[in-house]
Amino acid sequence: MPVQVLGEILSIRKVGAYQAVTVVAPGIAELYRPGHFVAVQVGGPESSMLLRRAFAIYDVQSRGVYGGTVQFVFSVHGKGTEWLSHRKPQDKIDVVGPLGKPFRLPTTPVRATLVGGGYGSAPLLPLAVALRERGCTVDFVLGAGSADKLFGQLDAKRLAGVIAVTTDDGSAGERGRVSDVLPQVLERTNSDVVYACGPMAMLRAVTEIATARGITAQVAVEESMACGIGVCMTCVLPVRGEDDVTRMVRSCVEGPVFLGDRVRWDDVGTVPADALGAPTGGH
Amino acid sequence: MPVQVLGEILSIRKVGAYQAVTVVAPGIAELYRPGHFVAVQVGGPESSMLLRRAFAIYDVQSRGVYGGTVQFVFSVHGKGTEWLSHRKPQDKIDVVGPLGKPFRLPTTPVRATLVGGGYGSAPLLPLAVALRERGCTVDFVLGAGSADKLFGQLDAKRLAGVIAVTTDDGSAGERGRVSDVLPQVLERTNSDVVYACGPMAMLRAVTEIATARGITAQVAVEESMACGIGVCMTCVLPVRGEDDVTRMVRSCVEGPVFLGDRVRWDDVGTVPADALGAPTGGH
Amino acid sequence: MTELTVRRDVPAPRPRVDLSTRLAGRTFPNPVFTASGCAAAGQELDQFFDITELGGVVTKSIMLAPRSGRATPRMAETPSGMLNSIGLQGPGIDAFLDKDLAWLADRGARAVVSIAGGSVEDYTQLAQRLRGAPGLAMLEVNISCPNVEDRGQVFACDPRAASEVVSAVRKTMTPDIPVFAKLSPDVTDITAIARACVDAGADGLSVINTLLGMAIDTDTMRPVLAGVTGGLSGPAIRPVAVRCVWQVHQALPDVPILGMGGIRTGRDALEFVLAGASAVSVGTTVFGDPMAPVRVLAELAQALADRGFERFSDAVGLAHRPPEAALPEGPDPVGDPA
Amino acid sequence: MTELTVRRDVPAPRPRVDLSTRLAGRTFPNPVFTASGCAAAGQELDQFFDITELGGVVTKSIMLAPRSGRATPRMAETPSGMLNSIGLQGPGIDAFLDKDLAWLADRGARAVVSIAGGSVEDYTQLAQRLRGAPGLAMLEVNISCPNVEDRGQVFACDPRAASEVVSAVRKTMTPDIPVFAKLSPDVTDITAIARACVDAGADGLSVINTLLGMAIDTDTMRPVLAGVTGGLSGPAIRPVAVRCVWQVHQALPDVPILGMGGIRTGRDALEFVLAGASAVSVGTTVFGDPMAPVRVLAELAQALADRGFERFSDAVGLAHRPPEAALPEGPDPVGDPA
Ligand SMILES: Cc1cc2nc3c(=O)[nH]c(=O)nc-3n(C[C@H](O)[C@H](O)[C@H](O)COP(=O)(O)OP(=O)(O)OC[C@H]3O[C@@H](n4cnc5c(N)ncnc54)[C@H](O)[C@@H]3O)c2cc1C
Ligand SMILES: Cc1cc2nc3c(=O)[nH]c(=O)nc-3n(C[C@H](O)[C@H](O)[C@H](O)COP(=O)(O)OP(=O)(O)OC[C@H]3O[C@@H](n4cnc5c(N)ncnc54)[C@H](O)[C@@H]3O)c2cc1C
Ligand SMILES: Cc1cc2nc3c(=O)[nH]c(=O)nc-3n(C[C@H](O)[C@H](O)[C@H](O)COP(=O)(O)O)c2cc1C
Ligand SMILES: Cc1cc2nc3c(=O)[nH]c(=O)nc-3n(C[C@H](O)[C@H](O)[C@H](O)COP(=O)(O)O)c2cc1C
Ligand code: FES
Ligand code: FES
Repeated sequence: MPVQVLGEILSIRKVGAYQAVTVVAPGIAELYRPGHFVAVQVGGPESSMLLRRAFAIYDVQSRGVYGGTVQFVFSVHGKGTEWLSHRKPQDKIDVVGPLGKPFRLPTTPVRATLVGGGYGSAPLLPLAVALRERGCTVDFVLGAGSADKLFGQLDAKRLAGVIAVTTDDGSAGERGRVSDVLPQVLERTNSDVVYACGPMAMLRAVTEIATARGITAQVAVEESMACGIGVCMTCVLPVRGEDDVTRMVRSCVEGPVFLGDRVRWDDVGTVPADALGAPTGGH
Repeated sequence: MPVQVLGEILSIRKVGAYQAVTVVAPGIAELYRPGHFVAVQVGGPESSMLLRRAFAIYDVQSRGVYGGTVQFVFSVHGKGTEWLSHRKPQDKIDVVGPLGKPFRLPTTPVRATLVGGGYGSAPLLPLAVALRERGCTVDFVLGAGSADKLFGQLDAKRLAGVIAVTTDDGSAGERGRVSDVLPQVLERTNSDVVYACGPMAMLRAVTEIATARGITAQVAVEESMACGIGVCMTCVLPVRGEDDVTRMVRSCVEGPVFLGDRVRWDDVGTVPADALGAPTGGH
Repeated sequence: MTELTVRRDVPAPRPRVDLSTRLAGRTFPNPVFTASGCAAAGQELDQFFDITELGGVVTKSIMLAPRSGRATPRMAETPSGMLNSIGLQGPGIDAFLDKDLAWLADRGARAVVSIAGGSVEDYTQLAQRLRGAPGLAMLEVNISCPNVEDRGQVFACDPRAASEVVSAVRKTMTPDIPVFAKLSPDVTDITAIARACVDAGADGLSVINTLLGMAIDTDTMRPVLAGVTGGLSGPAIRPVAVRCVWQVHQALPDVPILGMGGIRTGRDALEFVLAGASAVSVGTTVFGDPMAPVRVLAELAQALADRGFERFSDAVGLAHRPPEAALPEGPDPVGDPA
Repeated sequence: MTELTVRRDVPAPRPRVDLSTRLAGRTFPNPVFTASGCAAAGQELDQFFDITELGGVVTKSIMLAPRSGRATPRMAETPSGMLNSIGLQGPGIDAFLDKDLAWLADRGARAVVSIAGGSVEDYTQLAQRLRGAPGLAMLEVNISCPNVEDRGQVFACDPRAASEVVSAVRKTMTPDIPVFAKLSPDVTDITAIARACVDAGADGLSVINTLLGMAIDTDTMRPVLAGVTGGLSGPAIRPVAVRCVWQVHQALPDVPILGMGGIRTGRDALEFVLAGASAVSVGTTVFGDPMAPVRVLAELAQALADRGFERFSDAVGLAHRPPEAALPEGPDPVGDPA
């Protein structure tokens, strides 16, 4: 059960091209599992911005003098994240979380490859910790546009067997995309499962590569969200259910983590004609 | 000619129930005369508040490292002033000024009584300085709801011959209203002219008292303003012109200072039937 | 120490104002409801507060068949508002009755079921299916839908079409269930549509649905929404909504109104009530503030108490009193707050 | 050091885009205008920037006789908007011609004179008086006025009444002066009114006037505005305005549109242009930001340059291009800004 908390910012610091915010938010840490996200109010009381902004949870602390904190990492994208980037310690922000369906963890100690694009690696780091606690071996593939947009490389090194890094401009690791190196990594590590978080195009490529090797990919998608809690229906994408019927499902409550091969990547942004309740001629 | 300046706040400090803000705003000091006001943007770039807030100028400095500053005094009234009250030094605010018609100064060294209600005394203090520079003798009547809402008492003492103070609750000076003591002050000082700034009811009473003694009162009114620069027509009140015709005049450009006996106090908030262009039957 | 607002923990000290309100034949314990399409069928919000504390839960408009809704993007944030173009995605009436309404009934919530269709027949069948459904407290007829039999002309924009739908639904639904017609502001004269609905048997009116709007992405240089146009909601439209409530109440003072459009605080809710609403829906605000409905309820109760009201119902339409009319026993305009 | 923005000092380095625009027969040097009632007759704004830098100055709607306007309060701030109820205060056409228009002509500004009346005869006489007036570049007919001869029915809400006014004005005004009819969004089908105006001879359309709204003071428990209802303007209404421009341009692609409603930035202006406006008016924003019109102009020029446009006119209506259509030579959708 998510909570809504008006909490104080403990710290806000630059990490490469991003900022990492830690906010006091008791009640979130207790329920948190890797893959959950928070939704944050922006702009202050007389703001013209009504909607929350979603951020993957990077870290939680359930103890300590503050009775629980949550940390997330963000890049400035538009007006709301611009506002957020000017917050200072002791300012308060309104946070709702934990939200969404987290990554499912394997019940046996498997080998897992975690693929992160940009800030998408943030939720993968606590995932790696959880996997290792279950005896899994973890490998990382991290990619970004440029070196300053790689997130969590050091942490990943500490947690991973293998780590591969790519950047579009070659300013760190190999020049190219994660999908360029992923096949070799999977080959080399013989991974049983793939987890990914990052841009939609990356998730799609990762899914294809994993599926081609016959392994499952769990991917955390990023769809434009108005509420984050399942009441507005803005964040849908076409996903094939276990009954093989395609539905427009809410990525905020039925995701953001999906089995990659269930997402109809070709049809994201459309309503496939065979989706449940799809328009028939009439409209 | 007013200027529009995005200036840094140099200081913002509590003065009784008010806050006094000094902001860097070159170009305003040079043109300033007592009675002028500034109009300030509130709420920041993504604010839902579109309109400026008007404040009487309390002080200007045209020299110094900052190349010109302006100071005003405000009380928290609604959302915009609430926002303003949370500003800190180095924050920037957008200021337009100097605006309006200032107090007219006598050409001969007369004796003047200055009547201020609440923060209304702020523009009267620089007025007193200007009057004294012209050889006038200045007396003050200051009133407010309670002691913490009196503004500028010390400055006034320094500048004035006589100073009388009233509060509604008796927490400073005499219990009562400025209009209770004004007749005696005028009697005692034999003033030639009255200047007043404060709530509309006070301005009306002051005008009546002055008029009864056959002396003129210049009053600075406070009407709800959307633009402050004369383009919106929201700030009007019925004023009799020199041709004796009543017009709905803009208090932001033809005021805020008016000759008290020209304002149709009974009719403020209405359009008198004999006003120029008043509705005739049809609408 | 750090200040916290955590869900459920605050059983707000409710001031002693009788908040109950009558909407047509039915009494609701208080006048704050959710808005259709902004609270799904209540389950998600029940995680944040006890939804039975609300006057009623208005469900997302339901159609006969399951419906996928439109392609994405389905929303755009706008100044103090948002555009949506969901396309009435939903599970269809069967699944709705089985799961959503059953859950609401179980939970003890007062369900206001919103129905939508493409023809008079659709609406009639929906009313038919809902007859006698446990948990149903009221019916809201969303007539802001294109009439597939009339070149997509929206029912709510034509008095005759609106009247046909309302009359069919009213005849079909059992008399104990109030039927409210939900009006669109996108008309030249909202009172004409209001009158048509009431003449056709509507027991009350929901005022207002979203305004038709659109946004263009200046990067792709195309409309932002996949559906091109969408519905504008949120505080941006509040002045239009208050005006519509005012006009409808003035034209039909005896018809109960469920008012909505940009309500964010108890003060906003009071504005609607003074204009003539007997109850209010909190819609878009929920997206930014899931606890808003109960907060608005507590704030409204406080605002009424501050003004000396003993009964909520005494405030309904009070802003229409003639210029020098006295206020009813109790209430006082609030003076200078300083 | 402290950063300053002081008036006049910034002759913005204008990117090399041809900003000229044709509105019916007339060419204006650029497409950014003031909005009627938001810039008086230009003199006050000329203190802040050189008003001849604007495409045109649209003056406050003028009536035949001097007019006092309504009682105060005349305005209320609302979320991202404001309500106004000025009641067309003005000096009457004689004083306007003598002082205001003469000043604009002298100053070298392109004056777009807005006229308002209570009967077809009023409008005709106004057009008569304005025939051949020096400085007059265009006429904007504000038809959002009550028709005193038809129980106060607003001209803009009735195709026939709108058509009569426009036809009378068009017949009276010399052919060299474009006549634009200004449409109200408060109608069921804005394209029907648009068509009626164009059929009656309007050379173009101004889209949109304010939305009817109201606010209630929850302290006095009465309407805030002395006039009870007022016009809603500002960014809050932008999505409605863009939608109206889109619909009108789609219905009448060859009719030039002066678009307005909540424009605050060059990006906002571009939204209107892509929707189909050949020029834009900056209205309410001026109240909070007197220099907004020239800032919007500079930002629009920059936005066009960033997208590879060489001519402003190539952007007009571009968001209507079919789904897979290529962009004209030059322009490129802007990619990820990161
Ligand atoms: C589950 C999830 C997890 C995310 N995690 C992170 C993260 O860890 N770090 C990070 O930097 N960003 C993350 N994002 C993206 C982040 O939510 C957007 O960058 C942010 O909402 C943009 O807000 P803005 O005000 O800057 O942009 P604007 O364009 O002004 O936003 C306008 C509206 O659109 C919505 N919106 C715009 N872009 C997105 C988007 N990409 N995703 C969802 N909603 C969007 C906003 O929520 C807002 O309601 C995540 C998104 C989702 C859905
Ligand atoms: C010429 C002039 C000089 C003033 N000088 C001072 C001063 O020195 N110190 C001070 O504390 N206050 C002064 N005021 C009043 C001050 O402008 C208002 O208190 C302030 O605008 C309220 O803004 P708000 O956001 O707090 O209230 P809100 O009620 O949120 O304001 C909403 C809108 O109404 C307008 N408005 C509301 N009340 C007033 C008002 N009383 N006068 C004008 N506009 C109003 C605001 O400008 C804004 O556009 C002056 C007003 C005028 C006209
Ligand atoms: C995302 C969204 C979906 C909506 N869906 C419906 C709907 O299904 N049926 C309906 O009658 N109104 C629907 N509405 C309109 C709201 O119920 C309400 O009338 C409108 O949004 C104005 O209120 P608000 O500003 O408080 O949201 C929807 C509004 C939004 C924002
Ligand atoms: C205070 C005020 C006065 C206005 N007066 C007029 C007017 O006299 N004639 C007219 O056609 N429109 C008038 N308008 C409407 C504007 O010209 C414009 O159409 C509308 O405000 C939408 O644009 P905006 O949101 O940029 O202000 C007025 C608007 C405001 C805010
Ligand atoms: S964001 Fe509202 S349902 Fe997913
Ligand atoms: S405040 Fe706009 S004209 Fe005076």
